[in-house]
Amino acid sequence: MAIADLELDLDVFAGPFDLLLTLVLREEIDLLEVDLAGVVLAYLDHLEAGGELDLEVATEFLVLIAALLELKSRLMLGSEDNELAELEPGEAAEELLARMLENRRYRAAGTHLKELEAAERGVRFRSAPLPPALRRASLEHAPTGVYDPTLLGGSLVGLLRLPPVVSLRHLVAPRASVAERLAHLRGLLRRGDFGFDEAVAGADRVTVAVTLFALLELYKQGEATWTQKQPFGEIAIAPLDSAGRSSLRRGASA
Amino acid sequence: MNGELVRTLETLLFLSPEPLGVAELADATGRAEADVLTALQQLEAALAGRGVILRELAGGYTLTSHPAAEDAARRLFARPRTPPLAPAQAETLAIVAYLQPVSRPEIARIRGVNAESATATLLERGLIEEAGRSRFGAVLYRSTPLFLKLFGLNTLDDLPDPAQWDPSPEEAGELRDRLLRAGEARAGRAHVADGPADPAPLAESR
Amino acid sequence: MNGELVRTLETLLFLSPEPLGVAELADATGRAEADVLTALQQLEAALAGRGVILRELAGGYTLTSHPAAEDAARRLFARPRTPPLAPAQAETLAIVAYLQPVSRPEIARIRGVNAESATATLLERGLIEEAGRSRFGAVLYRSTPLFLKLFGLNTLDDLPDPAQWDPSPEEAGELRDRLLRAGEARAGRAHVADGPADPAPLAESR
Repeated sequence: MAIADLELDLDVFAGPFDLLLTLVLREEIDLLEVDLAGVVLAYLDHLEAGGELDLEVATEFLVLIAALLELKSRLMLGSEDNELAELEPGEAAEELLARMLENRRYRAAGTHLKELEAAERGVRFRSAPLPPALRRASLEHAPTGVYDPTLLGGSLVGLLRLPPVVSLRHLVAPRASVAERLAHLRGLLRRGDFGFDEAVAGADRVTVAVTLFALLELYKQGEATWTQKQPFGEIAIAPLDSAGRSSLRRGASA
Repeated sequence: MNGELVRTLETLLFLSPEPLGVAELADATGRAEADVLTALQQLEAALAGRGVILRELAGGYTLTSHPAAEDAARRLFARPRTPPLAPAQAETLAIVAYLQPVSRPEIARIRGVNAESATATLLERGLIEEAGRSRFGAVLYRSTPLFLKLFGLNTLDDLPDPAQWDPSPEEAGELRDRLLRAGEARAGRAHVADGPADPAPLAESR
Repeated sequence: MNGELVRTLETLLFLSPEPLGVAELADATGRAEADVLTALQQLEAALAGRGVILRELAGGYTLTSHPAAEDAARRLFARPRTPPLAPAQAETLAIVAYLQPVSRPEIARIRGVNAESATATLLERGLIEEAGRSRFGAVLYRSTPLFLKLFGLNTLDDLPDPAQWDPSPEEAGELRDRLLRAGEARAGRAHVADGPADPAPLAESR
């Protein structure tokens, strides 16, 4: 089985793995909402169900899932969370602990709500309309001016508002293709080493993601290698020669 | 035993907005029609002195309110209820007030989401009413005199001019067309979060 | 006599699509609230063993079906019931119910993941609604009376204190230690990696 055909059944998505990738890259599914552990479990289930451990497929899976995890963790650590990185380990642990406890509390509260919901499963309400004789609210007993007419004007104006940002993104998204990004990276590789940030300078989120995939492809083909000294640090990219040697060594530059 | 059948029949009749036939009741309870008939008689007897009555109408059996409570019911329901309008209700009411007559599919297209429950609430509270049918057979709605009174308006011309808050006054076109365009633009992205579903709601409502 | 009040109350509750408060019932029947409360207790007792149940939900009294008839109801009313909430939706609903009014960014911060599709589903099902905007312009959400009604609650105060699900001080201490160790390990590794160019983590994984 090709990894693309791995069938997934997640909260936000059901279908083959490659469709999930496509939708994530087009930002039609928010990666933040994708349960990546669920993807890993689906793959393990597939292996358990008698699928042979094909090393080629397993490698491809590892590379793809690692890229997704990296991308997702970048997205999760928005700019405000960078404060966390600057805290002393002790302070950071306290801050993380507070967040974990809060998260845990409402996760448990959610479980409780599901129990309440289940307990009410067999309860129904009558939905019949009032008999016509009772239905008409009488005009003379009605109070005058309990509602403010500007409420209506305001509601209508809200409905006139177009969502400009989102529709633009949809037009832009398909423009970043892996092929185009591959060509871009190969162009840079011909000149020697470069940083990932340089390769995606000024690019939008989709393009950054697609570039990362293109980079994985180059890595797989043995055309380039990359190093990253610390999580979320700069990624240094270097061409590999035909013997598979990197030029990243000290002093080597084109 | 039979007490259980009587109880189940009472629940089904309580829930159903329409009269239910003996055959339907027999189907739902998995019992013979003769058993159902006997149980219905027992139910009728058990309801003596209670607030609801078992009636046999053309279409079958139904529970109705006891006429003795009519005065109290009139006092309870005749007074207009005026709780604050939820945003969905305010939006739906605004669409009806400004564009009337307007059909439910149009309301759904403008809001970008289904308008069923908001429309039902506004109908029930007497703020809007049906106004015939469109060329395509959809029910049309308009506002009521009660609506004018509750909003302190003499006529519909007293509705505030939305132009004073217009977010994009340079946009050309009739209010109705602009609302429909904006609604479709909003609905166009509403479906993506649920995965590769197609934009069915829009297509259906047309 | 009181039997008449009990019967009238049953009729009113049977007719009303929404739960009714004691004050409304007292108004409609022209009786004191204390009398109404006593009569409601009598009605509840009288309904024992019948097909409907008197419940106190969403701040008022309402009649519901008896769950014993659920199988028959399912066979009779073909329309499928809404599926149970997914865990992400239940968690989002809990955050709104406990912290309302609360904005979507706040929900996302607590959950650690984006809350867009869960919020949209809850809005569509009428379990939460918009409640104005925060100082920073984010839409705020609150729970609806329908939420209380469908989850068997009378008021939000019926929700248990969420602190009961917090871990014990020992468990919390253990978590803190683990986080601290992880933080130190990471800081240490980052320090080492600052040395002269060494194969970095990614290169190692080949």
